[in-house]
Parts: sequence; C-alpha cells; structure tokens
Amino acid sequence: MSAGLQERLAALAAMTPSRVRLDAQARPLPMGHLLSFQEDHAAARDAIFTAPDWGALRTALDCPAPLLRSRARDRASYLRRPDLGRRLSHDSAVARTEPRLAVVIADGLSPPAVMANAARLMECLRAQCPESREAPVFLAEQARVALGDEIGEAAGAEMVLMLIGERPGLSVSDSLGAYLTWAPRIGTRDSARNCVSNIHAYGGLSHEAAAARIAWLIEQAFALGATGIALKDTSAAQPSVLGEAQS
Amino acid sequence: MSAGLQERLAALAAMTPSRVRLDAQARPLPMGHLLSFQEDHAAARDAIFTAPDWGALRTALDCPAPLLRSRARDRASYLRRPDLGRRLSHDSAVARTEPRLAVVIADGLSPPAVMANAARLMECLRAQCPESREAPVFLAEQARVALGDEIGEAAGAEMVLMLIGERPGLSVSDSLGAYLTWAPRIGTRDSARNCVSNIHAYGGLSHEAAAARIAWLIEQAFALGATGIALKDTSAAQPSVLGEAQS
Amino acid sequence: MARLSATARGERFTFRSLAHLLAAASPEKSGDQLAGIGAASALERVAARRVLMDLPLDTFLRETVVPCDGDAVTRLILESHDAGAFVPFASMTVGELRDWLLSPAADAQSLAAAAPGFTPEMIAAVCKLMRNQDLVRVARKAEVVTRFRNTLGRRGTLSTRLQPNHPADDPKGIAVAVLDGLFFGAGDAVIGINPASDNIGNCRDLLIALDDIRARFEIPTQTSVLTHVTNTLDLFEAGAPIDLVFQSIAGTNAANGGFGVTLEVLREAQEAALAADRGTLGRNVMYFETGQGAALSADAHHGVDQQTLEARAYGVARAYDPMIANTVVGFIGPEYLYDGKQIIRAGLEDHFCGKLLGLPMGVDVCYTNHVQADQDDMDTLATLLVEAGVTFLITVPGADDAMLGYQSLGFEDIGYLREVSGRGPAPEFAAWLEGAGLASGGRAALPDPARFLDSLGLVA
Amino acid sequence: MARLSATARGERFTFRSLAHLLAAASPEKSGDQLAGIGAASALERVAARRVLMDLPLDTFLRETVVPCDGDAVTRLILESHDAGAFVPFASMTVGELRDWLLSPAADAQSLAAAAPGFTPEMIAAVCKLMRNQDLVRVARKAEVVTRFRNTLGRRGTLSTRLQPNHPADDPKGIAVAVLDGLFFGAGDAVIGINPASDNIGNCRDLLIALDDIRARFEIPTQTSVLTHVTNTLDLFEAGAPIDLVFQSIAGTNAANGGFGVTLEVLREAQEAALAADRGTLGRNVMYFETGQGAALSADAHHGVDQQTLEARAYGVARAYDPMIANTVVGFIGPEYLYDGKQIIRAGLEDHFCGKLLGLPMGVDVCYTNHVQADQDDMDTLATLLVEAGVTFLITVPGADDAMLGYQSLGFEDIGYLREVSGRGPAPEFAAWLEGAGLASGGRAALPDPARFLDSLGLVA
Ligand code: B12
Ligand code: B12
Repeated sequence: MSAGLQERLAALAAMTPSRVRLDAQARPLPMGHLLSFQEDHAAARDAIFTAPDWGALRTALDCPAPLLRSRARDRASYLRRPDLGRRLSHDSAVARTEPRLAVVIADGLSPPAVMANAARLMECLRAQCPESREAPVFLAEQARVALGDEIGEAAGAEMVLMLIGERPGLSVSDSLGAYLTWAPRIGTRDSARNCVSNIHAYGGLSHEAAAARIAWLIEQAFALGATGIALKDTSAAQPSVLGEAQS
Repeated sequence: MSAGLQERLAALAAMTPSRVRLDAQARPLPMGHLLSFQEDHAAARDAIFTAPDWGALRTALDCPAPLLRSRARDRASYLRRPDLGRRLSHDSAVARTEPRLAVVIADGLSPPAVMANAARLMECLRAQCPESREAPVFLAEQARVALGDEIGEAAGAEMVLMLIGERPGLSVSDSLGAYLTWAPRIGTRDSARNCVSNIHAYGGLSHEAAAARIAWLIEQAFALGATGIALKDTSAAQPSVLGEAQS
Repeated sequence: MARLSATARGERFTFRSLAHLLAAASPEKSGDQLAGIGAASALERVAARRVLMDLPLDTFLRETVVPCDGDAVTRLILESHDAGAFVPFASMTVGELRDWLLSPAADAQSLAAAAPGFTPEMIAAVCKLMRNQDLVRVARKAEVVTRFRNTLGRRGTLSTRLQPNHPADDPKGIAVAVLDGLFFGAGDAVIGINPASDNIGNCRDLLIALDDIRARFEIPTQTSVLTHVTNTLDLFEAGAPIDLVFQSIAGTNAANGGFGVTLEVLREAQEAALAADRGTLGRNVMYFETGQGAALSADAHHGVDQQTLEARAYGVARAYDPMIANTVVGFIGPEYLYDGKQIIRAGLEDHFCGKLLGLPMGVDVCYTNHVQADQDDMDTLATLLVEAGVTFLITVPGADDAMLGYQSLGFEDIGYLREVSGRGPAPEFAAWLEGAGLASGGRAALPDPARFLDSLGLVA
Repeated sequence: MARLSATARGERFTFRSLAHLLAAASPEKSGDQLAGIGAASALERVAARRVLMDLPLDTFLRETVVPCDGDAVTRLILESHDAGAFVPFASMTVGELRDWLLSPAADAQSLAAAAPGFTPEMIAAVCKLMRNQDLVRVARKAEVVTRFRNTLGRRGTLSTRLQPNHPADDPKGIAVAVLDGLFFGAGDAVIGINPASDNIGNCRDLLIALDDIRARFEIPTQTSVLTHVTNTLDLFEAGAPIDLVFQSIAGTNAANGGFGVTLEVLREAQEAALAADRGTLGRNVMYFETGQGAALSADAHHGVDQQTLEARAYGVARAYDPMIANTVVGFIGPEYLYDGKQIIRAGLEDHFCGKLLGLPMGVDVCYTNHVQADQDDMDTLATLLVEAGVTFLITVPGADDAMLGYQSLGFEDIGYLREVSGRGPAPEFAAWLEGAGLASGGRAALPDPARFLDSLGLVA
C-alpha cells in the first residue's frame, strides 16, 4: 500500500471515536489493540464503582440540591436489583413545591459521567431554558431513570428531567443521558419519556447542543402536554454539526 | 432387536454401577437419563455441604475421639484453600502419647461418607488388626488428607491412618478413602502414602475387604518401615471378588 | 389443568401454573431470580423438567401463560398457529418433541414444515429440556432463507450486520466505520446504524448517507436506521430511502407498550416498506431486535420467565416475515444475565428458538461492562453459534460500540469465524466483494482502496 | 535480566522475575490466587502482557522460571531444545510469535517443524497473549500423528479414550462398560482403566481382561491400566500384557517427586514397553495425564503459575514420544479452576500448548461436584475443542465415572461431536467398526449384538 494511502487512512480514523483500523489486508487484531481493549475494559468496570463526589457537584451547581437515595443499599444490590433503584428509600423526604419542572441528577451506571458533565450541562440549560432556572434540583444515589418518576410525583412537578450516568463504554466511560418525563408517576412507561443521550466531550453531544435539544423538548412538552413517542424531535438542530462545532 | 437380547442387555447393565445404556442403536441420551443425572448432580453437591454428626459417630465408634479442626473456618474456605485444610487450627491440642498407630477420621469432601462407613470400617479393622485396637482416634473437621501428617507428628505416632470422605460422585456420594502414612511429618509427600479407596456399599470395596487390605498394608508398613511407592500391594486379596461377596 | 407435580430425590414439588412450571424448569438466570420466579433449588428444577417432559404439547394450545384478555401477543400466537403443520406433533409430549428434534427425522425440510405448527411456548418448553449441545445440534439442521437485495440464511453462509454507530451521528465518522467493515467483508445482513439522536431530520440524513454509499458502490445489501418505528413512519412520509424497518419488540403486549409499539403500528410500517418496494430479490422488509429481560425491565412479564417471553417475541416477529431478527443477548446487564455463562446459554437458547420458529435468526454476541464477562466468553459464544448455523452476527469496529456503551464482535472476529467454519457471506455479497477486490473471509485483497475513499468523498 | 515493567492507565507495574511476569499475565485462575501469584488487578494483568508482548523469545533460553539446579525438568527442557528449529523464531518477541501463529505462514508443516524449537515457557507465554478464539484458531492448524495399533491425529479424525472404570475393579462390570462404549464407536485412542486398587495382582488381571477383549475381537486399538508407573514396571516383570505405559506427570521435579516418579523411571518404563514391542504400526508407547494445579497441590510450584507449569509437563511428556497425552482439565477441583469459565479457558490453553509442543493432545472434558460447573459447560468446551482439532476426548458411560467421582463426557456426546464436526475415529478403528457392524459416529447399526455378548462371555 502506498504511504500516501496509509496516511489518508490514518486521517480518516481520526474522524470517529470508534476503533476503526482501516486495514485493507483484513489482518487479525494487532496485539497492541487487544491490550488497549483490555485496559479500557478494566477502566470502564472501575467507572461503575467510583463513588460520586456530591459535595463538589453541589458547589459546582451553585444551588441547594438535597441528596436522595434509592432503596438499593450498595453497588452490588444496585446492579442486581434495578427495581430497588427505581424506588426512593423509605426515609427520603421530598418537599412538595409543585414546580413546573424538577431536575434530578443521578449517578446511574457512571458516577464519573455526572461529575464530568452535569454542572456544565445545567449551566448551559439555564442559559437557554427559563423553566430550568426555577427548577428544584435533586441529587440521587444508586438511581435508575425511573426514580425520577417517584421524585417528580412527590414534588408535585409537572415534568421531571433526569440527568443520569449512562453505562460506561470502552471508549467513553463518562457519558451523560437526559430523560424527560411529563406528568411523572410511579410506573410511567419508558415510551412516555424522551431521551437525549451521549452527552460527553469525546465526540459526543456537546453540553451546548444537548442543552439546546433539551430546552427544545421542554418547550414542546409544555405545549403538547406530553413526552414520549407522542413528542417527535423535529427540531432543526443537527447534533452532528453541533458535535463537530465543539471539538 | 429381539426381546431376549434386550433382557440380556438389561441384566448386563446390572453388573456395574456405571450408567451404561447398552444401546446398540447409539441414540442420544434419553431425557429421563438426563434428568436423573441432573438430580444426582444436585444431590452430590448437597453431600459436600452436609454437616457431620460427630456425636453420633463417637457413639458408634465407642471410644474417646477428640474433635480437631483445620485452619479452614468454613466450607467455602475449605473448598478454595486446601492449604488451610492441611494444617491444624492454632488452638488444637493433640496429646503426645507416641502410639504405634494413630487413626484420624475426617470429613474431607463428603461428611456423609464418614457417617455411613467409618464406624463399621473401624470395627472390621479392629477385628483384624491388633495395632488398630490400641490406636487413639481423632475426628477432624474441614480436613484434607495431609492434616493427618500434623496430627500424627503431634501425637508422636509411628504411622497414621486417615479415613476421609472422598469427593462425592454422581453415583456414589458417600465413599470413604483410607490413606496410610509412615512417619507422618508436615510436608510428607503423597508418594509416601498408600491408599485404599472406594470403600462403600454400592458395588465398592466392602468394609471387610477394605479392613483386610488396610490391615495387610499396616503390617507390611511396620515390617518395611515405610509406606508409599516403596510398599507395593502384593496381597492376594482380590477386591473384585471381595466386592462381589458383599452384594 | 393437568396436575403439575413430580418428585426429585423423594421430595415432591407442585407447580401452580404453566408459567410457574416453565420458570422453574429454566436454567438459572439472574432475571428470573429478580422476578422471584426461578427455581428455588436444583432439585425443584429437575422436578419441573420431569413434569414438562411428560406434558402434552397441545397443552399450550389450550392453556396460555399470558391470558388472551388484553394481550394481543397471545392472541396473535394462537390465531397464527397452523393446525395442519402441527398434526405430526399433536400427540407428542414436550419430551417426545425433544427426542424427535434430536433424531435424523428432523432435518431442514421437516423443520421448515413444522415451524408454523409450533407455538413459542412449545419451543420455549422444549428448549428448557435441552443441553447446550442439543441447542447447537438441532438449530444447525434448520434453514431459514430470506431475501431483499441478497439472499440470507443458505447453508454454508455466515452473514453480518455492519454496525457503524457514532456518538454524534456524524455521517463522515459513520462512512469511515462502514469502510472499515467492508475491508473485512462485513455488512451483508444489513448496514444498520443506531442513531444517537431521535431527531427526525438527523435520521433522514443518515438514511440518505447509507443509501448513497450502498447505491454508489452497488452493494447488494440492505440498510437500516434503527430509530423508533413511529419515527420511521414519519420518515416514510418524508420520502426517506428506507430498506428495512427496524423495531425492538418484546413478548407481551404490555412490554411492547413500554416500547411504544403495537402490532398494528408494526403492520402499518411493514406495509409502508412493502409499498416502497425497494427490495430486488424478495419482500422481507422488517428487522427486529429482542433480548431476554426486556419485558421484566418494563415490568410487563406477567410472572413468565424471560426465556419463554423471548420466544414469544419471536412469535411476534415471524408474523411480519422479517428479513433479519436478532437477540441482543448480553446487551442489558447483569440483572437479567449475570455472567458469561448465562449469556452463552441465553444466546444458544435464543438462536435455537428463533430458528425453530422459522426466523432468520442472528445474534448480537455482546456484553456490557457491568456484567461478569469478557472477550473469551464472546469468542466461545460466537464459535458455538457458528457451529449452530447462526444466520448472522453483529459486528462493530474493534468490537466496541462507542455510542451504545457495550462490546459486540469486531470485524476481525468474522475473519476468524469464517476461517474455522469455512462459511462465507451471502452469495450476492460474496460476488460483489470479489468484484470490488475487497477482503473476503479474512483473506486480504484491496488493490485500490484509494478509489474507494475518493468515491466515498472521504477526504481526510 | 531485562527490566520487566510497563504501564496501564498511567500506573506503572514492575515484575520482579520472569515467573512473576508470567503469573501476572495469566487469565484469572483460582489456583494462581491460592498460590498468591495471580495479578492483583486487571490493569496489572494488562501491564504484564505489555511486557510479555515485547519480550524476546530467546529470553526463555537464557533465563529459567524454575532453576536448573535440582530441577531435572528444567534441564530436560533446555537440553532437548532444538536450536535449528528455533532459528526462524530466534529474533522474534513473544508478541511477534503470536502474530506469526495467527498468520497463514503457520500451517501444519511449519508448526510441526517449529515444535522442537519451542520451549514450554515460550508457548505458555504466547498462550497468555491469546484469546479463546486464537487458541482454537491456531491449535486446529497443528497436526500431530502417532501410531501403535492404529493411527491417531490425522486431520478429520476425532478419537476417544474409552474409560470403563469400576469401583471394585470387577472385570465383568468393566467388560459391560467396554461394550457400552463400543456401541457408540468409542475406544480408538485407548481402552484404559483406572484401577480402584493398586493391588498388583488385580492390575494384572485387568490387563489380561482388556487384552483378551481386544485380541478376541481384533480391535485395532491399544489398552492401558492406569496404575503407578512403578507398579507397571513390576507388571512388566510379571509378564502382563501392557500396551501403553501410563503415568501422571507434572511440570517440576518436586511435583513429580510428589507423584513418586523421576525422569529415569519413565525412561525405564518406556524402554520396557518398546522391548515388549506390542505395537503393530508404530512405536509410540507412553500415555501421560496432566492437569493445571497438580504442582501446587504437591506444594512444588516454585512460584510459577499453573498454566506455565502445565506446559512444562508437556515438555516432559514429549521427551517420551507418547502415543497419547491428555489434560484432565477439571479433575481436581475449585481450588485450581473455580468454575466452568476457568475450566473452559484452561482446556483450550492446555490443548493449544500441547499441540504446539508436538504432543498428540487429548482432553478429559470434566468437572467435579465441588466446582461451579455443569454439563452445559462441558458441551461448550467439547464443542470448542473439536473445532480446535483435539486429538481425542475421554468418554465414560453416561458421563459419570462411578469410581473417580467426577463427570467426563459420555459416549453419546461423541455421537454429537462427530455429527456436527463430520470427524470420525482413527481410520483403522473406523474400518473395524464398519466390519464389526458396530455403531459409527452416532449412526446406529449393530446387526447381532448377541454374538458380541456371547464371545465376551457376558452371560447375565
Ligand atoms: C440499555 C438501553 C436499552 C434497554 C433498556 C432496558 C434496561 N433495563 O436497561 C433496551 C434494550 C430495552 C432499550 C430499548 C430501546 N431503546 Co434504548 N438504550 C439503552 C442504552 C444502551 C443504555 C441506557 C442507560 O445506560 N441508561 C442508564 C441507566 C442507569 O438507566 P436505567 O434506568 O437502568 O435504564 C432505563 C433507560 O435506559 C431507559 N431507556 C432505554 N432506552 C431508552 C430509549 C428511550 C427513547 C427512552 C425514553 C428510555 C430508554 O429504559 C431503561 C429502563 O427504564 C442507551 C444508550 C446510551 N448510551 O445511553 C440506549 C438508548 C437510550 N435507547 C434508545 C432507543 C432508540 C431505544 C428504543 C426506542 C429502540 C427501538 N426502536 O425500539 C427501545 C425502546 C425503549 C423504550 N423502553 O421505550 C436510544 C434513544 C435515542 C434517543 N435519543 O431517543 C439510545 C440513546 C440508544 C440509541 N441511540 O439507539 N434500550
Ligand atoms: C483427586 C485425586 C487425585 C489428584 C490429587 C490432587 C488433589 N489436590 O486432589 C491428582 C490428579 C493429582 C491425583 C494423582 C494421582 N492419583 Co489420585 N485420585 C484422586 C481422587 C479422584 C479423589 C481423591 C479424594 O477425593 N480425596 C479426598 C480429599 C479430601 O483429599 P485431599 O487431601 O483433598 O487430596 C489428596 C488425596 O486425594 C491424595 N491423593 C490423590 N491421589 C492419590 C493417590 C495415592 C496413591 C495417594 C497415596 C494419595 C493420593 O492427594 C491429594 C493431595 O494431598 C481419587 C479417587 C477417589 N475416589 O478417591 C484418586 C486416587 C486416590 N488416585 C489414585 C492414583 C493411582 C493416583 C496416581 C498415583 C496416578 C498415577 N499413576 O500417577 C497419581 C499420583 C498421586 C500422588 N500424589 O502420589 C488412585 C489410588 C489407587 C490406590 N488405591 O492406591 C485413586 C483411588 C484413583 C484410582 N483408582 O485411580 N489424584
């Protein structure tokens, strides 16, 4: 293969965070790649078990943010018992302030995702979305997406926005997901939510773009009185373009 | 296939405790056989975790038999840490009576094997082997074969006989093994012991035959001043014949 | 209802319903334990299998595990049951069906003829009686062939989905990943993107980009953007180039509700795709994904074990003559399949059940980072599945999906699998690879990749 | 010594010796943890593999993992190393050897030529860099052919040891089990009994009984009674009919001492067997069994990991041109291989290492009741091994050895494996089965079993 081609292929590989090799000879995986894979696997597994630093997050958020816990006591039970991660621990107290929007920031499967992205995303969101400025913020530990339903219901919120650590991948172990649920109630179906995912700084959705997308969805949801499959994302914003703008 | 042949084959199958099918058509395993296999697997696994009833055994043995423990605290640690099962717990006290022979009866991997066979085997042995009548008897919990070395050494015994539960099989989950070690010392090699195995009532070595074999080995060991590969079992006794005599 | 009880080691076990029986007869799965329906002991499992073995197959036509009432999936299963095809099995027990499947009487032809006569529950039941070797041995005898722009499922072939996901849906990044896969001969089952965003305009762009690559190089394959079926319906309206309609489905009406789909919406989408008439060789236009645990995750399992519900999802799938269907077996996490062993077992079960129910069954051999598994387990499962005659496997660059956060097979793995099995891609695709001078089955050869790059517009 | 250190995720790991490095690079095994030498974290394991990858192969010729001093196994390995065969690899690193093995350059011929140039430690090292798929992919390219009364190891064959053990060594019970196995076409690698008792007269009776069956039906196979080699020497003296001399061996001198064997005794036994000259087609007269963990169990592991020691046992074995050798992989218990996953991995490792070192390698696909494994794991391992071209597998009636207290493969399992792989028994044995009208490869046919019964003297 010509050196020029080799270079072009290398430049192409930089266009995606995926582990492309662009090997025209289709050879077996080189040893070095295999070991990086194993290294990243170890790191991704560690990410799941990293404890969140709620204090630091609260400081960065710059607003009161009470910590709530799910019924899953520890990581082991969280992993095997999603049902417990969807319910508030019995001693949790959520003030019923009946806000239009409540925000929950939850560890999910990647506490590092929350530490890396939640505060910055909230900042961008507050800049673009008026409701989010007034919204009470809750922190939630050992939480699943559906924990937001119980929190939102208890707070008497019209809508809940859950920012949660997505399960860590090999390339990106701190990606944040946002889930928006209208009229949150225990037992709400996933089809009644909208999702904005892959919010992170490694070729994912930038904080600005994600905030724009979420703000658009919030606005539409209030107009429609619904989230989920009834609310189609027909916004103009092209995440790919926005994603590129960031890097 | 003729009915006569079928019957003959069935009769042949009774000649071995093995799961022979004698299927001249070489068909896949019938479902019923597969389920019996799974059933027996469950039972064999349970046997490992059955607690020995040392009190009942002591009564049956009709002699003082202090209980010693290895350094393995429980079954889980016994299974993963054979090194602990080979050493006496720190609080064990073995009286140094310097007997010619010491007998250790140990749970090993099958406590039920000990309960089913040890007392009867000792009875037969005492009938045939004078040294065994004088021998102090120890019970040992969470024990490996080599634990007998430390016990024998502590007691100052010339030779130690270990009766121990062999790992449970699918067909037989309470089979006893006997290991004879001359000049027991911590660190004795297995090649320096003799073994009489498969002592049980399901087509294995009968208690009488096993006792005869062990008595022969004990006698030879005293004469030779050694056990292990130096001591070949050239006794006339045919275990197969003796095994048959029993059933 | 028949009295459902049997003994094991002298202990008597009684099962209160067909669903309870099936759950207790299942191999250990963390999901069934989570649902509180798994066997409490190995002996209970043996007893349940004893009952199952002697249970007449037609019991499943008379008794349902999820009541008809309010469950459209159950109704679909019963209504689409082909009584004629069932005749040879009408007086068999589940155990006798197992014996028949293992016998030479069960071959490609008789299995194909029987498929419409089997309900998902019958196949789930017999699956529980089978060891891993049986699941391999029987599945490999079945042959399910489908066509759109190529022919999948012929004996001797091993196809692949090329999955070029990108965390921000960047079309260039996606094109690079497609190229990566083509180098390894991947992509004959489908080139299919999971879009990171559900934005409709974004999905349209991706559909166009994929179709453009496919058309420009005249690749005899089909493309798909795996957005929600209701989005796909909007995209049809918008005139986007849609080959295969994708949707995740599950085995109960309520679980499908959790996914936001109904059988009617699926039919509507299938009709739209048929109307688009983009296939050149055949009219299989749907693509379904499933996976044990999805129903429980949506709290919609009705006390039925996850393997039985998975088979019911296949009951849904086959009603739409899909081009491809696959279980994403290790995708969700340890709460349903705890470790490599459970994933391997489930992968073999799903493939077996899908094939026996007549589906062009593929598997996403995969695991997440919160499960106890690694690439060795995937190597094991993939090798077993190829031995079992799997229709297709999912492949991503470097075995790592940077968007979905999980690990599947890498493109290279297909080189290995084709080398050891001697199987090749779909015939039309194989011919195209040959013609394009592209790699085939791990054996190298790209005379002029530069030409490719240029025409892809991939200027670095 | 080269500085053995590397980083993973920014953390630096240093390894104090080759042995430490090899242990840290090994996949997780309970035995290495028991010995306190396994990697403490997944990252340490990655770092160790990084070092290993760049380590020159010839390091193993200059540095030993078990000192020569006092270890006859190390001396044997170094003295029997064929420098000529090593030439093509002399400047390779372990990682480069891995690449070469996966490349088309490594084929049956080049692998056979290379084998005497590889030391066990080199092969153990490269094994640690390989995934399960690599172990399958490479091993299947190797071909090792041996001969006694038949020819084992030819491509396309899958042989079996027929293991007819009886808890009281009853010759009739044993004959029944032999018949059971012959019905399924088992027994071409060897018909070999583990005697329950070490009584010399008893062993002699068993040898005569086996030889009688073999000779009476002119079965082109070899027999063996797996008593201690020193007993076998006595039995030679006594004129017993001994085909293959059996012995368990391990990878260090001290471990072999724990087994009561020396290299000299093995040589003596080999010479006795050669002198007996009972083979008709060839002069491979030894049978060895091994298994990861045996050295540690004898407290004779010298801080070396169990997989490396296992490869060293093969270094011993190959010095005696054995007819067959096999690892009894899941035989000992959870202290060395904790569960099905570890057993599967070890089985593939052992087979790979044995084959690459030039051994006619078989596997006893087995587990005990104190380990976390079941028949599904065995199905998985057996299927993988057949894909990997295993020379032979051990089979017992109904998969249950009633004397040794463990589960191996059943005779039926060979029917499955031959069906899916298309492999058959050794050619001479296949012809005999045909002639005898006995089952072959799971496909039935015994026109007159009564004749067999009569001539076996098996009157019920
Ligand atoms: C796991 C997963 C699933 C699982 C969820 C089951 C489970 N127990 O986890 C399964 C396989 C069932 C699934 C299904 C679907 N998923 Co999904 N899923 C994911 C994934 C890979 C990880 C999610 C995660 O880490 N959550 C964090 C943990 C802590 O939350 P959790 O409470 O344990 O899990 C809940 C959420 O994951 C939620 N969820 C999962 N998927 C989706 C999708 C939507 C639209 C919503 C609202 C919620 C939702 O359901 C779970 C149970 O309540 C993400 C990708 C990513 N990088 O995040 C895609 C992702 C969220 N899913 C996606 C899609 C499109 C779907 C489907 C709609 C596909 C289809 N066409 O049918 C279906 C239906 C979902 C539904 N229930 O309505 C998209 C969403 C795109 C978007 N921006 O809207 C994502 C981003 C992947 C993608 N790009 O394709 N999914
Ligand atoms: C497991 C096992 C082994 C393992 C032991 C390693 C281990 N960590 O467990 C391995 C594979 C290494 C092994 C090797 C051999 N074994 Co072994 N082994 C067994 C088996 C299947 C189970 C033993 C058991 O349950 N022990 C109880 C547990 C609680 O004890 P433990 O302390 O955990 O384990 C110790 C004993 O098992 C002992 N041991 C194991 N085998 C032997 C053999 C002899 C002769 C002696 C003295 C001790 C001994 O060594 C272990 C470590 O200290 C028995 C069959 C049976 N049904 O019992 C055959 C058995 C005891 N072994 C037997 C033989 C012949 C051998 C070999 C001599 C074979 C050979 N030709 O090389 C070798 C060498 C043994 C030695 N060390 O000298 C025969 C003994 C026949 C006899 N009456 O003398 C038996 C009965 C099986 C048989 N019939 O073939 N064995």
